[in-house]
Amino acid sequence: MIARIRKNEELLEGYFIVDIEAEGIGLRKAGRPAVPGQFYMLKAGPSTDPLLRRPLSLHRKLSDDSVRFLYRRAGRGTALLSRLIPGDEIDVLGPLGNGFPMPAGIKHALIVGGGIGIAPLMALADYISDERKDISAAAFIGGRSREYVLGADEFSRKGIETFTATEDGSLGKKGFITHILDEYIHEHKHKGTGGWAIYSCGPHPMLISVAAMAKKYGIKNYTSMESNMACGIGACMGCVIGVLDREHGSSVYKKVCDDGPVFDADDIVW
Amino acid sequence: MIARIRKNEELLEGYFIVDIEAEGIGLRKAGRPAVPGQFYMLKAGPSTDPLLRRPLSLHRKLSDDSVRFLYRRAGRGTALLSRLIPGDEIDVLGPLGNGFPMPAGIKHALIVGGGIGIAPLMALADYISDERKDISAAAFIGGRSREYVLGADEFSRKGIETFTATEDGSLGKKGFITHILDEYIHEHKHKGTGGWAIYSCGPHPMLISVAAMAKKYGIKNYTSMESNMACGIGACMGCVIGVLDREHGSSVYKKVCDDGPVFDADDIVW
Amino acid sequence: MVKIKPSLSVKLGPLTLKNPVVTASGTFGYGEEYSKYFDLSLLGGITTKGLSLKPMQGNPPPRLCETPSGMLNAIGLQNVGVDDFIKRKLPFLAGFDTKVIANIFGNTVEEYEAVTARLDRAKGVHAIEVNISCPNVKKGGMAFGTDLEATYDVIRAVRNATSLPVIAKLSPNVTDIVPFADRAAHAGADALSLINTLLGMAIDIKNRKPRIANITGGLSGPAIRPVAVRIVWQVYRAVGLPIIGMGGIMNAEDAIEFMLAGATAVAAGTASFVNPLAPVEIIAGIERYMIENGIDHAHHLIGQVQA
Amino acid sequence: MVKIKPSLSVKLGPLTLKNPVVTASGTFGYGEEYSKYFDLSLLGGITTKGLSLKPMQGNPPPRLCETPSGMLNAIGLQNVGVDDFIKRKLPFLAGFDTKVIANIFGNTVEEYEAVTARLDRAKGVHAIEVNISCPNVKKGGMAFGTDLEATYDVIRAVRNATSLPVIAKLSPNVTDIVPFADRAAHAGADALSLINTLLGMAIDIKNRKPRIANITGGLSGPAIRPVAVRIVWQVYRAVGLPIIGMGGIMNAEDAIEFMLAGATAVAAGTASFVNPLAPVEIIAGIERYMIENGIDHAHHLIGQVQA
Ligand SMILES: Cc1cc2nc3c(=O)[nH]c(=O)nc-3n(C[C@H](O)[C@H](O)[C@H](O)COP(=O)(O)OP(=O)(O)OC[C@H]3O[C@@H](n4cnc5c(N)ncnc54)[C@H](O)[C@@H]3O)c2cc1C
Ligand SMILES: Cc1cc2nc3c(=O)[nH]c(=O)nc-3n(C[C@H](O)[C@H](O)[C@H](O)COP(=O)(O)OP(=O)(O)OC[C@H]3O[C@@H](n4cnc5c(N)ncnc54)[C@H](O)[C@@H]3O)c2cc1C
Ligand SMILES: Cc1cc2nc3c(=O)[nH]c(=O)nc-3n(C[C@H](O)[C@H](O)[C@H](O)COP(=O)(O)O)c2cc1C
Ligand SMILES: Cc1cc2nc3c(=O)[nH]c(=O)nc-3n(C[C@H](O)[C@H](O)[C@H](O)COP(=O)(O)O)c2cc1C
Ligand code: FES
Ligand code: FES
Repeated sequence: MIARIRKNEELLEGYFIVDIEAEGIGLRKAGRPAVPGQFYMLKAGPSTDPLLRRPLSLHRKLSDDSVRFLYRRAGRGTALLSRLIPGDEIDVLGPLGNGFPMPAGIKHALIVGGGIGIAPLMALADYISDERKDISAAAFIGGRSREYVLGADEFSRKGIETFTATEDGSLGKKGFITHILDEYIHEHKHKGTGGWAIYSCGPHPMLISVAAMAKKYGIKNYTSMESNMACGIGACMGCVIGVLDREHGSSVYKKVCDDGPVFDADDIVW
Repeated sequence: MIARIRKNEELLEGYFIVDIEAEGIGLRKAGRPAVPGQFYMLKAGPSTDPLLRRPLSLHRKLSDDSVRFLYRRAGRGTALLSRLIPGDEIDVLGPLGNGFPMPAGIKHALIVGGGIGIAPLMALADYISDERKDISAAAFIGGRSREYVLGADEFSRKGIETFTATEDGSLGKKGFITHILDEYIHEHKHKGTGGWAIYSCGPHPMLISVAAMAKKYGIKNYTSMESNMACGIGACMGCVIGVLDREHGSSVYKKVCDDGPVFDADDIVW
Repeated sequence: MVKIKPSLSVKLGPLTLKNPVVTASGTFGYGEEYSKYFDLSLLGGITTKGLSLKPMQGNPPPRLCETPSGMLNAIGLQNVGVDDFIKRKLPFLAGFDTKVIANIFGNTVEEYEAVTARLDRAKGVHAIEVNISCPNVKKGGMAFGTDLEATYDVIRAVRNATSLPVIAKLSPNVTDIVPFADRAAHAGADALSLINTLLGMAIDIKNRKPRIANITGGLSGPAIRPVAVRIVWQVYRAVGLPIIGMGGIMNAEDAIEFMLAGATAVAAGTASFVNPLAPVEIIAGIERYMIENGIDHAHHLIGQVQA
Repeated sequence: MVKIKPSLSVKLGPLTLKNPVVTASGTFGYGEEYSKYFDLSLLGGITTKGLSLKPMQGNPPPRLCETPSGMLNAIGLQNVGVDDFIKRKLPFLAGFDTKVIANIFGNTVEEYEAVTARLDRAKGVHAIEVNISCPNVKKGGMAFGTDLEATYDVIRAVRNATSLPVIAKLSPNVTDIVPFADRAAHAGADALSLINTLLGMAIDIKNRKPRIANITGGLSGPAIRPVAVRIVWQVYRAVGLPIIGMGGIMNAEDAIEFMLAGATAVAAGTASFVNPLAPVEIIAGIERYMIENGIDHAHHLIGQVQA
């Protein structure tokens, strides 16, 4: 679908938000809204170099006809995107993927993000604070330094208790956000962690240590995974990761685009 | 050399002028000005698709540091160029090629252009009217219809007697500009055509019939040729056309980029 | 000039397609994914992901990476296996008014034969495409497609195991493809699919590792189009079999280029990843070109390059 | 970490280059054109346009066209001939502090031999690169490079005709390049150039003619890089000769990719058309990468892919 750029702004060196608009872009086929954790495949320009679409997570659903992405200029595809200006067209496919599950019984969401990993988690925070008054949330946001802790203010504004950590100590605790998460759980666990779930997205090592911690405390952990994608819709089998097949007790390859991008961290073959 | 776009405007559907600026872009290596008939190789953007630079003729030298091109959006390369906006960068090589020769003894220049072929001829007209008061000129400009007769007003403004023809008769004579040229020469030839030279650029069939006419009347004809180019500087041997080697009386392949783009029409193996 | 609606139907040997556009194996899943984007009945045909006797896990990730105007993949032929395909995927495909081409492969001639036999008995399969050109599996695959006698043996075995049209999908990774096309013809193939991917490799200079876990992979996309067009042209002139041309076809212009070179039908592969509507847009574009050029039958495009 | 200036010098068998970057034959003329853009003494080496015994006219135009991330060319080896080269072009090249690699070809083994003999006597030639892989000439060229015995015979003849280092430039248009590399080694080649262009074709659907007059041409540029990297890697692991890697190298990252795959030196070809400064920018980029990664000798990059 052809969408139009409404706004494309550099938040800090190399990090951008882009708002795009097209009829029904915030809706799934069935007409229901796109779900936090879903993503879109974008193509900026008709050139065959770069050839493939680029996946970006829904950052905020602005309306049924307008969505926002938060993205880092990583390589050529995102660099091309960053040069588009309001009024330019962009070719978009989506929303795609499963989104963050929110099974019945969840009462407290621990949102854990590192760097650009905050992108889909903001959509989750929006959803919880707008539509799920029954769920409380706490956010744990890490980054290299102050500037790279994205979205923390916004989380606080939503009334979500927000903890930050930076590698250089320029904001929040010095060190990894996972330490703070650990402290938090440790501190609260006597009240019981039933109905808790951790939602994580960020650098691979962070996801691994969050998953380990979730396991240690027996808390569910849903994590958004990345993988190189060609089609984004489940047809090419190119984006698989190893996932435990509970039925057979063996590991199988599952598609990040279609079976994910959100997986039960416990099932992932890290 | 990296130049900056100053202006990039659509004159009529699919036809643009672009002004670009960079130190010394209007000068040759030796510091002397670029010559009418020379061209530049442009690359809009770092993508490898399109891969190669695109040749465009010097349309007007605005200053030592600024030149103008007139171009038609033909395919992907020129389409990319047409989307650049003031401030954008563009990678430019040039000026390249030989330019229109103006050997001693030339007194009257017949400038014959069809469609976008007017691009380098404007530079020639500028040169003649600005720096060669000793040479008179007449211009013959053809096009599909009124809109496609580019530059005629500008030629007139320079005090150059300007004839036009359109295929549909919407401006000037109906038919081909070569007919008017024929009439003109026929009418004036009793006064003698010594010191006359025809400068032509345009569609291939037009160039052929101009060359035939020049031959018929015994008038020199310098024509600017086109060919697919890779390097533009004489290294790849890709852009050759067949040209008569007067020394050996046989035809040889000469490089449009380096030996041309302007050739003595009499030598060309059409 | 009266503009009549041209006939897009083409005959791929015994197999008649309503239009010349099929999907390339491995790039269209089993059709379900793309059925959300358009009516599969619009297609000339659907080629399935490669099917083997037993389900296959495929290669470890990362399985793909982008290259200039192309991509490398080493999926390793992950698939549900022929039985599961017949049980769970084929009924869905059979619901559309299009030709289903089952792409198959095996590690041995016997496996090719066995897969064919099962598909032959299944309802809703219209042709068998025999992949002897996959660069991404250790045994079988390209090992067959780069050996003249193995090519003959596999195609012959498949031919004997089915009455369905047999399409041989050949490897471009050979010095001269014509003898292979020739052997496939002699073994009884009804048509040829040209080309499979070129064998390629890419290295990440940051971590100094191959970009895909399998080290080498198959190069597809526009980058390989000139090679594919050349091969189609060579084979068209030398061998009598109809050709399904593929390799970097992104739009109708590209598809027409292949038909002019000698392809009777064309397949969109990597194009579907970039644009899920590519196959239907290609059909529409071919029709438009035919109208604009007064060509009333798609067959009149085939091999019409003035070379 | 102390950042010392790394050594970029590499040994291509008996030929020492001050840095690993040379120009690819046919893409750098005889050096004059590019000498206006930078000091040729900066280069590791300059490979000349292919030289034949007699001057050659080359193919009729159009000779080139663009393709996705690549280009097709069928120059047809237009060149001034070896004698004129020695008389008129070599003295200019000899004025630079760089290695001059004369690229040669012939229609017969005897012609290869004769060209070599003349270059052997000329002052200022540092190595002979034997092109047995040009897809754009009827006789000779690729016909040698796709036949194992012809490969041996040509390289052997050249080897016997000169004491200069001999570099065999092989054709990628073969099923398996390793035996060819092997034969070249046995025939006495000191190094290998990999790869020449892939055979391709493109058709203009408007006039239904091939886009280049020669119908088929050689595909170069980034499009073929994954194929070239794969071939360099295959040959590096199997054959003991040093390799000049080429095929779509546009910048230092690409060059490093080839070195990690196993190339001792790299050549910029099509890149020079797009950016005349490409070779020198590649040299600077390799040096930067070495500094950033604490690599003190260019030799330590060669074949270091973790595969
Ligand atoms: C489901 C999903 C959601 C994502 N959401 C976001 C987001 O909201 N914001 C954001 O900044 N980034 C996000 N990413 C990562 C983003 O897709 C990559 O940064 C982007 O594709 C890089 O493209 P490039 O051309 O700039 O970089 P290049 O390095 O030039 O890309 C080369 C190729 O590698 C692929 N690639 C490179 N990095 C990644 C990566 N991390 N994940 C997947 N493919 C990659 C590209 O898609 C492309 O095919 C997401 C990835 C996935 C899989
Ligand atoms: C010396 C010279 C001067 C020129 N000056 C002008 C000018 O001032 N204004 C103008 O509008 N056009 C000019 N042209 C033509 C212009 O270069 C082409 O229109 C342009 O290259 C088309 O590129 P594209 O990507 O838009 O089209 P595409 O068709 O996508 O180009 C594909 C390839 O073919 C080549 N090509 C296509 N058409 C031509 C052509 N007519 N001549 C040479 N190569 C071509 C392109 O360079 C490219 O490599 C000139 C050509 C030459 C050789
Ligand atoms: C991800 C992917 C998977 C593929 N899987 C198969 C396969 O299972 N069987 C097969 O014969 N070809 C397979 N191919 C090859 C394609 O069918 C096609 O021949 C090739 O990609 C060239 O066409 P294209 O450039 O249009 O993609 C695959 C290609 C890709 C890109
Ligand atoms: C226009 C052109 C002319 C070439 N001429 C020759 C030649 O004369 N001899 C030769 O061995 N290779 C020749 N080549 C092949 C290149 O040297 C090189 O092997 C090939 O182009 C791949 O590298 P690239 O992709 O960097 O261009 C030529 C290539 C091009 C593009
Ligand atoms: S990206 Fe194609 S299956 Fe996931
Ligand atoms: S374009 Fe390369 S020689 Fe003219």
